[in-house]
Amino acid sequence: MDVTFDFFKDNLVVHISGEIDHHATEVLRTRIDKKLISEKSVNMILDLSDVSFMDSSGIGLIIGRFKNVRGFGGNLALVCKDNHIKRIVSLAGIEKIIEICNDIETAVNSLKIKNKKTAGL
Amino acid sequence: MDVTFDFFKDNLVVHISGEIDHHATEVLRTRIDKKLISEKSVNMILDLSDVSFMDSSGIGLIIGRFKNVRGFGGNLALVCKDNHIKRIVSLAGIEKIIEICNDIETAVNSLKIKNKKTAGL
Amino acid sequence: MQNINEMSVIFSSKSENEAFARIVVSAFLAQIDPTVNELNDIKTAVSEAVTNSIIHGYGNDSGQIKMRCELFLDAITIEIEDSGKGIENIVEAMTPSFTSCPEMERTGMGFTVMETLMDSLSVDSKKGVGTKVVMSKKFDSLKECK
Amino acid sequence: MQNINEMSVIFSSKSENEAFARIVVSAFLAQIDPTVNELNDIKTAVSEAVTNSIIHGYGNDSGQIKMRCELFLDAITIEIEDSGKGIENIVEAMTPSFTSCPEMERTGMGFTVMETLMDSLSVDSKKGVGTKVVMSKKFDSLKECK
Ligand SMILES: Nc1ncnc2c1ncn2[C@@H]1O[C@H](COP(=O)(O)OP(=O)(O)O)[C@@H](O)[C@H]1O
Ligand SMILES: Nc1ncnc2c1ncn2[C@@H]1O[C@H](COP(=O)(O)OP(=O)(O)O)[C@@H](O)[C@H]1O
Repeated sequence: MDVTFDFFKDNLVVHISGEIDHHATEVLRTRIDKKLISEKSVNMILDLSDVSFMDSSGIGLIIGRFKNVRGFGGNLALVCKDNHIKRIVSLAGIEKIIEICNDIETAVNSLKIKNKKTAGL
Repeated sequence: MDVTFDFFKDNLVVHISGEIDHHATEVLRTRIDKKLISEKSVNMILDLSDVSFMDSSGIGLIIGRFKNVRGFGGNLALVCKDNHIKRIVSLAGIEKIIEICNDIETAVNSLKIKNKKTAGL
Repeated sequence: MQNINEMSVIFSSKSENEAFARIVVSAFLAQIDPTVNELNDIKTAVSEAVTNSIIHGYGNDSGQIKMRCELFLDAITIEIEDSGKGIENIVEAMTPSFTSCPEMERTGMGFTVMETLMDSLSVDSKKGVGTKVVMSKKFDSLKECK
Repeated sequence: MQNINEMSVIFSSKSENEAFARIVVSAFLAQIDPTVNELNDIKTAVSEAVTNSIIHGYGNDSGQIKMRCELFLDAITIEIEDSGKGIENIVEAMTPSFTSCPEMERTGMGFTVMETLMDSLSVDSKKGVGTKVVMSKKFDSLKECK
């Protein structure tokens, strides 16, 4: 498991690769939250394109980051193409509250719209 | 594990790929011996370039094929680059009776010389 | 029905061993060559059950987890057992979204994932004694080859 | 010395399980990230011992093989045990090139390979009861990191 960060149009993009299980989430959580606090970005994109395995620990990781980002007044979007991971994510009904996109461009656009709604525009 | 055959200047070349353990040798032995009997080639080159694992069952496989080929009046050469496999092979002192070559060209040449010697030339 | 292969493995309740358990079950299945989807489903269900034994069964204690696999011509049965603190109310525990550890970011979806990805799931547990999860899955991909 | 992880696995004496045993030991070692050479040596030694239990211990009978691994900060200990026919003369059996099965193209190099690739090897066996091989290896690659 590895995590790297970059920015795309003011959104903090978190690229996770490898396997997301309970063991991995303990490290992932700490590193992502630290980054979120140090950068003053309000929006986060969790890029799961290079995740090869995920169980329900990943659901907790996603929902936990969603709550944190919302706490800062921002929004979260997921980038995920793998069908197995999509299935795990949808079991928890995540797609009702978090947009699941095929690529980062789409995620950026969806966050733009969400932020406008949140701001009441 | 997989085995394929071709010919190179009248030498039967046996390409083995994957893992050579006791489980694999049972199939390998049958397939190689059947081919040796059906083709009337006297010389065999065992190409281990694509072997990813070998234990002492592989030593038995090599010595067994060597005996069969000698029984037909031919000779055998090995092609092997991997250091771990070379080490296993040399533990049994195989290099004293069978030439271990880095590529098929070299194996062909070494068999040419061996055959001349065997024929008393 | 007679199984075609079986194995059992005992390992410590360390979170590193979640990945270990997944590789062991994959290696055991290699001989029958399941589809990628089938293998993913089984690995995920194993990961859920082993994680539960580690975090809920043993918590901060250390203990042993046993995984037993039986392979049949077209199916696998997997038992995952701990001697941890056990489950008091199994029906409640198996309810989607029920978790006793929300502060650990658990979502209560573990049993739901196991139930969805496998063909059968049964949970046997006794407070203070331990928990045993038995799951099985048919390989649709292998049905025709019989 | 306290181990940092341990596991044991029991599997049937089927030749498919030679590969299974190698993957299990590799997966168990993944957490300490040994060198390719160290991993190859250990996989090969495990393959030799497991093969011996299958072909010499049980022969045409079927039985169970137990592999136990203990991981320390800089070393691993592996026990491989069968309840097969046992070895009458261990010294003779361990002599390089001694084999009771030349007709199976065995070369009597199994114990020699285990001895060469591992740092220690001990064999305990009783006719009619079974055989237990205990091997250990230090990871030179990890010595500095301690
Ligand atoms: N092996 C176990 N030992 C003790 N309690 C368990 C075990 N497995 C599950 N539980 C209980 O059942 C609840 C639901 O489990 P699960 O559906 O996997 O969700 P989660 O792991 O997210 O809590 C857990 O929160 C825990 O209270
Ligand atoms: N687990 C075992 N059970 C019974 N006999 C064994 C066992 N392991 C080894 N032996 C005996 O020791 C001999 C030497 O073993 P080894 O050096 O591994 O060579 P090989 O497997 O090529 O015969 C075997 O031929 C067999 O007679």
